[in-house]
Amino acid sequence: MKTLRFPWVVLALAAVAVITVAPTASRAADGEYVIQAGTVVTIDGDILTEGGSVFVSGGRIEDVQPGYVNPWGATVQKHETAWLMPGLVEAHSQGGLWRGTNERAPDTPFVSVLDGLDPLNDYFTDLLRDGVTTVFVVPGDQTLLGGQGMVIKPVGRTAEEMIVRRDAGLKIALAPRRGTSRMAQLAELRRALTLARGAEALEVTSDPDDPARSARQVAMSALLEGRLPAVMTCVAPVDVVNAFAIMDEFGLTGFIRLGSKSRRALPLLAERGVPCILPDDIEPLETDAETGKSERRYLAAECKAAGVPVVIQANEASGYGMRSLWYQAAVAVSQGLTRAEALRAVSLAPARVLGVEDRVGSITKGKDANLVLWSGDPLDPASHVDLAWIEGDAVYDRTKDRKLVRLLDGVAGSRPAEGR
Amino acid sequence: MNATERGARRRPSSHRRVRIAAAVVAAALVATPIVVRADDPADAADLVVRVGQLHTGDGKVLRDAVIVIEDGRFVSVTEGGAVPKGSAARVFANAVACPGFVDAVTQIGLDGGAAESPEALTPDVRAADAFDVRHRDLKPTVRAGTTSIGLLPAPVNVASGASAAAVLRADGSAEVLLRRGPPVFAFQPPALDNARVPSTAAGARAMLEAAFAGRAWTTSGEGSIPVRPAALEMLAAMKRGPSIVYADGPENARIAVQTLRAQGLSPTLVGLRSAWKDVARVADLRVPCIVVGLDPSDPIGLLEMPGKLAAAGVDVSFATGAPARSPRSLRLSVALAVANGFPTAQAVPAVTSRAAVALGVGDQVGRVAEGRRADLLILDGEPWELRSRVLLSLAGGRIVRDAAAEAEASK
Amino acid sequence: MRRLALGLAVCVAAVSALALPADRVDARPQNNGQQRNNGQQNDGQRAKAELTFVGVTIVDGLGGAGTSGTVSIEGGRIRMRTGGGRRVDVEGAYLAPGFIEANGRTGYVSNAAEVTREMTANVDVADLVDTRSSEFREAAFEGCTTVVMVPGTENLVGGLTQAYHAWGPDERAFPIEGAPKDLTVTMGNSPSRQTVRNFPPRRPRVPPSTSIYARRPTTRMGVVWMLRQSFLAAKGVQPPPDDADLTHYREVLDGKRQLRIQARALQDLNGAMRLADEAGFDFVAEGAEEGYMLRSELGKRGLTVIAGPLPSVTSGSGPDATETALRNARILRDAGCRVVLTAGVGGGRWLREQGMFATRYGFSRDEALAALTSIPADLCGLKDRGRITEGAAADVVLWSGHPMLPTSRILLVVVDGHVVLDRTAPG
Amino acid sequence: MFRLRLTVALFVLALALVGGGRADAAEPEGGLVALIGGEVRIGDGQVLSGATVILRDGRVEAVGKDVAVPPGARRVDCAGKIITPGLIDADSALGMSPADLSAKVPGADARAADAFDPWDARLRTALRQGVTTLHLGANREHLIGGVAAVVSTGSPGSAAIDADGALVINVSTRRSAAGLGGAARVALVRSTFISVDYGQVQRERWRRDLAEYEVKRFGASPLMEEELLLPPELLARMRLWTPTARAAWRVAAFKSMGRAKKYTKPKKPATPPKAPREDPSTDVIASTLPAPEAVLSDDGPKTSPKPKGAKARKAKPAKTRSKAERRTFFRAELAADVDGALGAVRDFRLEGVIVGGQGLRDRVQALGKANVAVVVSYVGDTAWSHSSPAARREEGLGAALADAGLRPALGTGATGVARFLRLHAAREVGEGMDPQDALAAITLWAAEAAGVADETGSIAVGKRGDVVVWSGDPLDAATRAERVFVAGQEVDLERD
Repeated sequence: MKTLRFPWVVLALAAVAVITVAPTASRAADGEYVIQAGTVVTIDGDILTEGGSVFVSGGRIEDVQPGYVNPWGATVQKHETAWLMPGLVEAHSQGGLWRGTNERAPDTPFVSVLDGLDPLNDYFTDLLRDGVTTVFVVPGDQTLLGGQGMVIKPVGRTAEEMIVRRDAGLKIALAPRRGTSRMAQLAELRRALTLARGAEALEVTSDPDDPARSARQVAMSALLEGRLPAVMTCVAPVDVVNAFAIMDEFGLTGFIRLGSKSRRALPLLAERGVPCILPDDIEPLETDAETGKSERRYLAAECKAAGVPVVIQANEASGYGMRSLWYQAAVAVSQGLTRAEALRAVSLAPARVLGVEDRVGSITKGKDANLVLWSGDPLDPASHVDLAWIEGDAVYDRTKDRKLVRLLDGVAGSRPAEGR
Repeated sequence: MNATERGARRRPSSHRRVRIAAAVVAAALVATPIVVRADDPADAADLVVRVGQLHTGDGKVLRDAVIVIEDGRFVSVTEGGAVPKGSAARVFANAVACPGFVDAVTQIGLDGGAAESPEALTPDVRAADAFDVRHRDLKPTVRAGTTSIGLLPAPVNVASGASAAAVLRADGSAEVLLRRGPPVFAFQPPALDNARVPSTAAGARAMLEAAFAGRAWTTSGEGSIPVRPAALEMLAAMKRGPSIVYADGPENARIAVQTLRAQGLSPTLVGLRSAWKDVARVADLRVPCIVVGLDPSDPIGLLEMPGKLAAAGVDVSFATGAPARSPRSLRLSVALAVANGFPTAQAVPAVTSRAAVALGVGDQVGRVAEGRRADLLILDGEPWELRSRVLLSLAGGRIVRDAAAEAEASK
Repeated sequence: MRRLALGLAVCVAAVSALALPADRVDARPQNNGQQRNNGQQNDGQRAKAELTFVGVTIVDGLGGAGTSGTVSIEGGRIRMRTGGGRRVDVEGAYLAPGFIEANGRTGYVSNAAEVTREMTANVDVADLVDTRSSEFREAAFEGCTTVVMVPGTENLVGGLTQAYHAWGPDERAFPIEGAPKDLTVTMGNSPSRQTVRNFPPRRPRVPPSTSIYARRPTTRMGVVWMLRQSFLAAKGVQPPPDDADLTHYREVLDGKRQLRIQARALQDLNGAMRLADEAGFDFVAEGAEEGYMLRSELGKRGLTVIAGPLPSVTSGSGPDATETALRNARILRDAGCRVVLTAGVGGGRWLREQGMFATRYGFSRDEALAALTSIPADLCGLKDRGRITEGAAADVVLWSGHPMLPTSRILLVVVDGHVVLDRTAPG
Repeated sequence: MFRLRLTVALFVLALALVGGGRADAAEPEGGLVALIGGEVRIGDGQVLSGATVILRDGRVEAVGKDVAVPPGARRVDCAGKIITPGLIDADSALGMSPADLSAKVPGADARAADAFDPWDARLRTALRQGVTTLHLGANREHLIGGVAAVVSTGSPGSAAIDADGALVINVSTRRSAAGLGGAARVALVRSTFISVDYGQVQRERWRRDLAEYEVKRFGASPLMEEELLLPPELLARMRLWTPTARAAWRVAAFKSMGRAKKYTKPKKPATPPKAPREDPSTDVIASTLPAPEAVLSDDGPKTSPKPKGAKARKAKPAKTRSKAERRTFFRAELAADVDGALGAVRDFRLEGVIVGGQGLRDRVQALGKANVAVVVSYVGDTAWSHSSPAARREEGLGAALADAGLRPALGTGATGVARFLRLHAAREVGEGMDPQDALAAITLWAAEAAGVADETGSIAVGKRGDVVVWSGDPLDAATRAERVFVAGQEVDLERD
């Protein structure tokens, strides 16, 4: 009888997820309020430990003051024991893409995640539970020119509502996809880019909005002119070297997502100043094929030592630990980064790489009001997210999260989680 | 129908093979473990050789040695001795001589199948029964300097069968020297496989310990496997003596050695191609090791393993594992090991006396000493250096390669 | 004074020998590449370290809050006083007992069990373990100093367990002498879903096969039937199925050997309790993902539960199609069970993460540390390990912060008196 | 040549020297090193005993018996040691992944330099065995293998010596060397060159027709008017355009400037000739053919592009061609394959390198006449494998080729085997090759086959400072490489 119950359970979970999102998305009455918390972590300023007040108006952060003050005369929400953090930024993810992350054809620069996003996917509510308010969703790595990714916020009923930055990056895979070799992959990439550059030169009208231009030409001309950054995924250090060669040969701009074996390329990245994102496993075990010796490498520490700004992403494949950005930041602290550097590596640094640092990444005047209230120090596993706001709207409230009750206490425990 | 008949009833692919198979079956039926030594068709010429340096095969090096060969055997080996009167001595002043190489682990000539796969315990199968004495690979083998080969059943069963030793003749044919050599066991895939019994080294240990005590290994629950009583008797009868066991990694080697030593069999480890990750563990076992099929594309850890084992005091020898690797690659494997730290002093014994001892024919081949078969290699440099050219090579007292004669012939 | 002068003289001589002439002609030794062996061979008996930890916060692994003090290690034993040997003085450091993985399931040579039989009681897991596997080193480098290896779940009766020191001075895990060996049983889907066909080889692998050569238990009913048959035969009530070796079953019945049963789903837990009452043996439950549904019965029995690794935090479903609860361990502990945490197939390296996430779902930091140290030690019969008390075994780890915080870094790991990892040395 | 320098510059820019300063005091002051008193084997057969080699800033400054040691040089005593140039594998795959050797490549423009991983763990072992330079032979399983590359096994920071090398054509692959397959493959090779050659002629003809079309279309040469009227940066950008684009632009521009009426509309609107398809692969293959200047001379068959019948055979245009820009690397195991390759070299006037096995021995005379470089490849298979075609070669192949004066180089053709190149050379000596020739086969002759003889291959003034100091004869298995200098820098052999 056991197997019959399983589908019923999934339906219940999906229903609960919908209810959680809907009611809290309504806009606060007059759009102006003050949030006061025991500790406010601004990321680009210092940490306000004896209380701080953040004045939000019209979806933006108007002002940040130390202490429990309210010069602006707006309604106040006070949380003495809580920590107020900016929403974290997930630098690279394929979450929420429905039915696959890559087209079978390798050369599809015109494809966009806008058409593949499933706004009601559980992935987005899980992000809120982990304090993440901005995520860069991009096609997968089994491709040549994989398609365009977007920086989105994890709330919204349609994909258009979720957009933060639309043309945020075109996925280019330097490492060979399954079934080909590095030689073939690079040759095909050079051919595609040379063809695009030739077609670009043939273009009589370089007006991008001309409907006559094909979607491929729109994407490729944006890439070649630097308007659309290239998201280059590299697995081995030699891929990073080839990425530099391609960037020089075709004048591309963009950033590199490193694979777990590309540690040795960090000095090259430091020297060239190309922004890069660390792989999802920041403590890989490297085995030397010749001598059989295996050694654990600590990538966050090595990235800091090489002088490259540290940007950390979550690891969706892991069951619990590494799938949360706050846990990855804590592991980075255990590797030797300071707490400030680790928190910056999951908020302001990724925002800078994705080109949205003017809107998200820290509690600073003029930025979007993406705020998250934690019950304690976010790097301590015992603390959790109580409230979250995106662009001023309250989007998550732990006391109304019915799916969390099921997860914590299982089927038999129907009563809400006591206390916590 | 016992194993020997089953072994002999092969598909005769050509007329010649049928005749040989019949002869082999006849010899087996006599079932007396006498050593069949047929004489060479032509009578062996007498020969006296004087060389600047002679590696005797057991590690000693003689200067200015005189070797007298009569009737295919070494009659006298003296250092700095005089050439006996009335015989034409061939003098190689600054040459180096060593015994003919012994390739301990091969399946050359076992084209009819090197293992009976359905059962895990087939100790009564003999490799010699399937050996084709005129196989086409034997000619290049003897021309490459290998004069004796060990025939081991493939490692497909935990108790794979009885090994055999054969000596090669100058004309590229062979002659079985020892028909029923040390028993061969296997504690590595494909003997350990999930699709058959046993699947792990632990199962192999349990099965063999039960068999040595004369009973089939069963535990509670269904699915126990019928084991032939003949196999159980033969395994129970094995009390002392040498044995050969295939093992790939250090853990399987440890379990294999413990199991066989408990029964009083002194094992020789064979294969060890993934033991390089824990050389110290293998050296602890204090058993002779035969490294099979060293190849220049192996990881450096494996190529340095013979050197580390030798440093830890283990008797290391080499084998090609033909036909998986070329039978001509024995001397090249030694050169590879020397290039990666194997001591040159042990290079010659590693492919002569030690290999012969492991096959149980240490008293007949593998050394240049009185009474031994006249297998001799004379080169213009050290035997383990690939630069050295063969000046003269003898198998059973008959000339296989003679550089001087070949030079005249080609002019 | 004389000895001091002599010592000084020796140092000066040593230093001068080392001082290199200014314009040295570089005469490299003859055979720099000749012999690169990795140090001489020795087993665990090398001389044990002598250390003194000064001004550390001691979390003793028995559930008590941290107390500052000085601890020293001599001859493989802990002394709660200042001893001789090297002083380790790191500001703000914590000293905790090494974690104990009571249910180690990684680091096998190839298979985790002898799959050609359903019930292999006399197979010892020591023959299946690859002590050189990097899984053990990685476990030691994440604070887990003892791993109790368990046979695989492919068999109904896997065999005997074996406790190991996670890593040693000679780059290998080495067994703990005298540690008791438990018998392991697996209920649920795993043993009856094996696609292995005994023989003859090259049989079709589609389960369940009606062939007589197929593995016997193909349903949960079959699983319990075979267990009942063996235990009652050991008890003498029924004739033994063909001359099987029932010694270990009798030891369990006589209480001389501990029995572990992996039971995850509700009906497996009930089946195990029913069998225990029928045949009259005690057992330790492993997994128990749906234990929270039977909290009162399990609590009444005072059962020891090795709570399976935490399920995914998003799906709410676990192995064997169980419906999991993230606070399952807390609920069972409140109900009166003795709860031990394990990382299972994740391996000793992820054991600390289980403890950290237990603090997220109902445990305090020190309770979580106890569930990783002293409680599993008592369960596995290693009474002198998993705690920092006078005379306890020297399995200790020095941390930069509380071990249950992910921001803490390991500074020093001592396994059975040997220093295995040392990041305190300068440079 | 321009493309070669650009690519080398890019690669140097990208591969900054990674090896940090090493702790021990062997830090060379300004890269000036003097190896004193060793037996120097130049690489072309000469041996100088008790000689000195001076390396400065990555190059060999001086070598000889009585060479003065410049002040401030790091003196290295090599008494009793043997100094040779760094060993070179003439047909290697070390540092490439197995997929690169077998997966299909899109065309001739695939580059082996892209697949070379300078951080491959086996390169460390190759350095310890004295191998400093590899000629990567691109793909081995398909007819068109791609573009080879010459790389250094030194520290990852070191540059590729020639990132854009020879075109690789596999007449016979590693597994199949059957006669019949070979004949079909040779025909395919020839047809490839014919179509590319024909394509070149077509492109020249198209350019000429287009120029005619433009003159007819616009009266005065349109180019001169453009120079006067248009801003320089637009002109610069237009130079990038293909002629069709420029022609189309000109029509629009002149119309927009109100001068359209000046041009009388031609009765039959002449359409610009159709441009041949751009294909990077044919460009690479075309670069192996000498430039076809004479094809447009008056006696050429202007009228019908494809000459037909007897007349065509007789009046074949005398194509005088300059030297090819890129060399061609033919892999041919059997005699039939070697014939096919030599035929292609002769008919299309290629700069050929024949990489073969048993076939070379049977075609020694033809090879001598065709002045092509010769490489004996898969030498590892000859010794070890039992099944591959290379295993069936007769002994003494190197000796036979060297005695015929062919300067054969040795190639391993595999990933791991390249580390023990010196043992394969030793085996060739054991089978009859002269020791001096064997050393030349893995140094100077290999550099010549790889086309970098002016850069490395022997210890000569001006060449790269790739030098190895051995404890004994490098062909002896018991010998150790005590010091290895790559581009003048000593490699730390102990560091993993």
